[in-house]
Amino acid sequence: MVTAIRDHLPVLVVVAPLCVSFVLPTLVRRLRLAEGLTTLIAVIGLSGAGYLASLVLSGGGTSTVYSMGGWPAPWGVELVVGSAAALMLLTAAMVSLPAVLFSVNHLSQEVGSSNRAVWFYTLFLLLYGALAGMAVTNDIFNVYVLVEVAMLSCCGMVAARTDSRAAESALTYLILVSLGSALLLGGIGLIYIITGHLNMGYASQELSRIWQDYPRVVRLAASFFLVGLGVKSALFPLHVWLPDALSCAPSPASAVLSGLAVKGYLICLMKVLYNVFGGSLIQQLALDKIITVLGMAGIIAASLFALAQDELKRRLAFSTVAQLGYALLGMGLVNASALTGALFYMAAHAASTAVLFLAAGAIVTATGKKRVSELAGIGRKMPVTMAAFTVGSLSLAGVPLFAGFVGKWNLLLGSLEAGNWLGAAAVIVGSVLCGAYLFPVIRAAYLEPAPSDDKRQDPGWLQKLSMILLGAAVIILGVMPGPFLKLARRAAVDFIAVR
Amino acid sequence: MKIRDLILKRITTLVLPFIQVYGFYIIFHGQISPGGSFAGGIIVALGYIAYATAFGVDEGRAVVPEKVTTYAESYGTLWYALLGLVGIAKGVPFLANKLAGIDVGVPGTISSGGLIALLSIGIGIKVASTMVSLFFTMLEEEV
Amino acid sequence: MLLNKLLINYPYFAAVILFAVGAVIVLTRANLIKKLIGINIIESAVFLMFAAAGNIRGGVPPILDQTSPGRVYVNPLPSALMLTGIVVSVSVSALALSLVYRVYKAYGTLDARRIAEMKSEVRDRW
Amino acid sequence: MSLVKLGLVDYGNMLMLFVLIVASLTVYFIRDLLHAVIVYGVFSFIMAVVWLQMNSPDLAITEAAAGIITTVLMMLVISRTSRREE
Amino acid sequence: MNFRPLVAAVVAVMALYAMLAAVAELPPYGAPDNPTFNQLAERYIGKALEETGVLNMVTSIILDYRAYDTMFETVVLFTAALAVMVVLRTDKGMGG
Repeated sequence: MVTAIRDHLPVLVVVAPLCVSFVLPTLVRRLRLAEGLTTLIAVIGLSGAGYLASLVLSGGGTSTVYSMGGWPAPWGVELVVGSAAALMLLTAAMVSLPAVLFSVNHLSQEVGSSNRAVWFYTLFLLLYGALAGMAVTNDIFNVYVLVEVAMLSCCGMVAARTDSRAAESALTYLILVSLGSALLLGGIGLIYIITGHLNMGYASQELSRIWQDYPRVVRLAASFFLVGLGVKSALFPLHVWLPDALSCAPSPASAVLSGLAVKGYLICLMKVLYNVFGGSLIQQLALDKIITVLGMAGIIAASLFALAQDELKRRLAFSTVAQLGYALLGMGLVNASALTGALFYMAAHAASTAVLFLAAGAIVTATGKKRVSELAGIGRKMPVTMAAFTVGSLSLAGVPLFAGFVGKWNLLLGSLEAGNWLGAAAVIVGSVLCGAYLFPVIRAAYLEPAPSDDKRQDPGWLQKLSMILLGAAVIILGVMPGPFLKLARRAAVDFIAVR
Repeated sequence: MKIRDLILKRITTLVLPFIQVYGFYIIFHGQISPGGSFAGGIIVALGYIAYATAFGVDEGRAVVPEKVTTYAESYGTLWYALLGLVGIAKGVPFLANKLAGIDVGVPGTISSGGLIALLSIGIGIKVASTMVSLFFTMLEEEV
Repeated sequence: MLLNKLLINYPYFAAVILFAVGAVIVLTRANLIKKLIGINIIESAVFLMFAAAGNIRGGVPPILDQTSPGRVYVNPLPSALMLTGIVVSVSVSALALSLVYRVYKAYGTLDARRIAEMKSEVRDRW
Repeated sequence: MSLVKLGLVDYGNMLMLFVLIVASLTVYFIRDLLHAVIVYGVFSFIMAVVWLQMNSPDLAITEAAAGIITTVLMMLVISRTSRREE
Repeated sequence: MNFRPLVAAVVAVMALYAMLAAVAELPPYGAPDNPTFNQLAERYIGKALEETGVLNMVTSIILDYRAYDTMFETVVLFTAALAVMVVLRTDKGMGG
């Protein structure tokens, strides 16, 4: 039994949340049971991901291959659990569990009724299953299907609040993102037509052999993938949907959307670029230059936009766009250190931004204040919330001993290694700007006197627990990044090693 | 009752059985002929939708209550995952069919393909109920 | 030269034209329903490209006929993939239509530009 | 041309593809949304015919069914919102 | 002076040209020796009956060789149905 579970763990981490989510809609009258099941599956997911990560770590970096249905690679769908997959799974589980805990007892007032809360949990689990699937899959068409599941569930979660702006921003999101998925499918189609394969490894081999025969097709396919997945993961010039969607969604949804969903698409982009096209082909097509420039532009421009925002959640949303720029920058500098930095930073940013959004959600729920300028003195009234917020901000600003620093340090090393001084400068300037837009919130919260109305207080214990868990995760990632950094480094080496 | 309504209802009741039979035919013959569970499921759902359009929402809901569609959707999807777990129970990968020692039957009959027949019935019911529930949700919501 | 090659690859050519028309509809028409139709057209164009990739001239549909061996069957894989794609496009349209309905109830119009104006007014009032 | 002599051009298929493009352009120009949706229904039906010509009957039958359900849902929404494009 | 429509038109024409040029480069339509007719298609066509017991090869792919994708296809439908419920069932009175 135990060996059976261990052998089939790659598929069980994907299917278990889905199976639970299938049952949830029949339990609309029993919110407690639904919440319990969701929490249970989040805990199981975390332990499963941890076990897989420990297996990968102790296995010395070899990837486990799981052939779905027993059909070997080019014919069937293949799952590969390597370091990147383990890192992504662990990140997803690490952020999902606190997000679920935050929602318990709290969600039905945010989305309107207990029925809607149950449907929200279902969508959440579907998103989690899709993200786990994205982490382990090694088949480009499977990537497309999973991306669609994630996109529809995100859209439902954004529209979960009953106000009109939620529906409008969800519609904008859906229209833009379905354009993106059409482009993604077009890219898959072009790759399939010229290589005849859907499996990433086989397509990559075939592509390296024949790409000179179809240079324009390869270019077009690469740009389709970049734009299609870029719209979905809100890369800089294509981020227009993100601020509205994140500020309208319920807070657990915005935490997961900003922390995990966009990361899932980014991992898919990374897999496609490195596992299908391969590092050398990226450089020959000059894609790496484009990606690097986009990343740097994203870091600087989105940070400047964030400075101009007064609404807290919108400021955090632009911060998300800026931080995604780091991951893109690392993806573009084709070397191991930069990729390590990008991968680790994605995990670190997932935890940090989730804690920021949850804290912002708690503040909005407690006070009804959405603007940064109205948060004076809140640090003394809501100590746990603001402490979590501070930890998240310090991490994003790249202060040592917090998670973000490790990622940024590796990125810095990577850009110096690639001889890209501009990239290094962008990393540093971006961190300074990040401090500039996040620290005023903290200063206002702690140093300015509170107005006289005294009904603000910390949320319930589950919400506090979830923020404490995420804050602890941020600090642990910063103080002893060992296993995570090891996974990230191995994943980076694996990505680079594909041709 | 207006004469137009009467004609519409008579014709709907006349055509409906054929639409349903055709839908189920397509679902069951997915292994032999073109079509399959998805197309068949939509055709079955279209039959109900035609019925509900001709006779009104309440009459349509009386035939397919909301509970039925919800349960069919949920358990139809779960059915697929559970059939996948058969493979794991037999010690072979998820969603294995012949490898799991399942008899694939005589080719050309509607029970051929081992798990494939079961899977397509599940998907057909699931798709039909999803389409019906989508239609009714959009027909009777009050925002 | 280009035109000659496009004539050989005419389904792909048609797919590109359809893709472009769909994209123009989505990006320039303000009406939300039109945008949804545009998205559906774009997706159909991509499906067309896939389906054309599987075809062989003189082939027969991929339904095995045991009585007459030696037939050339077309590639069944693109068809199978696009079945999934069609389901996805139906799902996306359904969700988008329900969102359109809610947006209409909230703003009283289907025009994306007017909705954007109203939204910015709302934000200014905050 | 030589292509035609080689039998590489399938006129029926080309005609259908041409009709598809015309239908999509019609959607662009038409003002009445109900008519646009009907034209979309025709579009998806022609698409099914194209796929039948391309030897994928499974795809054709599914597209026909999916096109009908999409059209029905769109008409439902139009009947409850507005029919004119402003 | 509003340059936006002009820029959009130029970008659109460039994108269209890029797509057409790429599409012209693709393997000829309908030729039996295209890259897509490789070992995948051979096995799906030649062995489907023996390995899955199904005459319709498309069915054998969607429900056996690539059944994992089809599972997610049903999940997509399920997700869409739920999201529609979330979007449209906004009445507060239900449940409790």
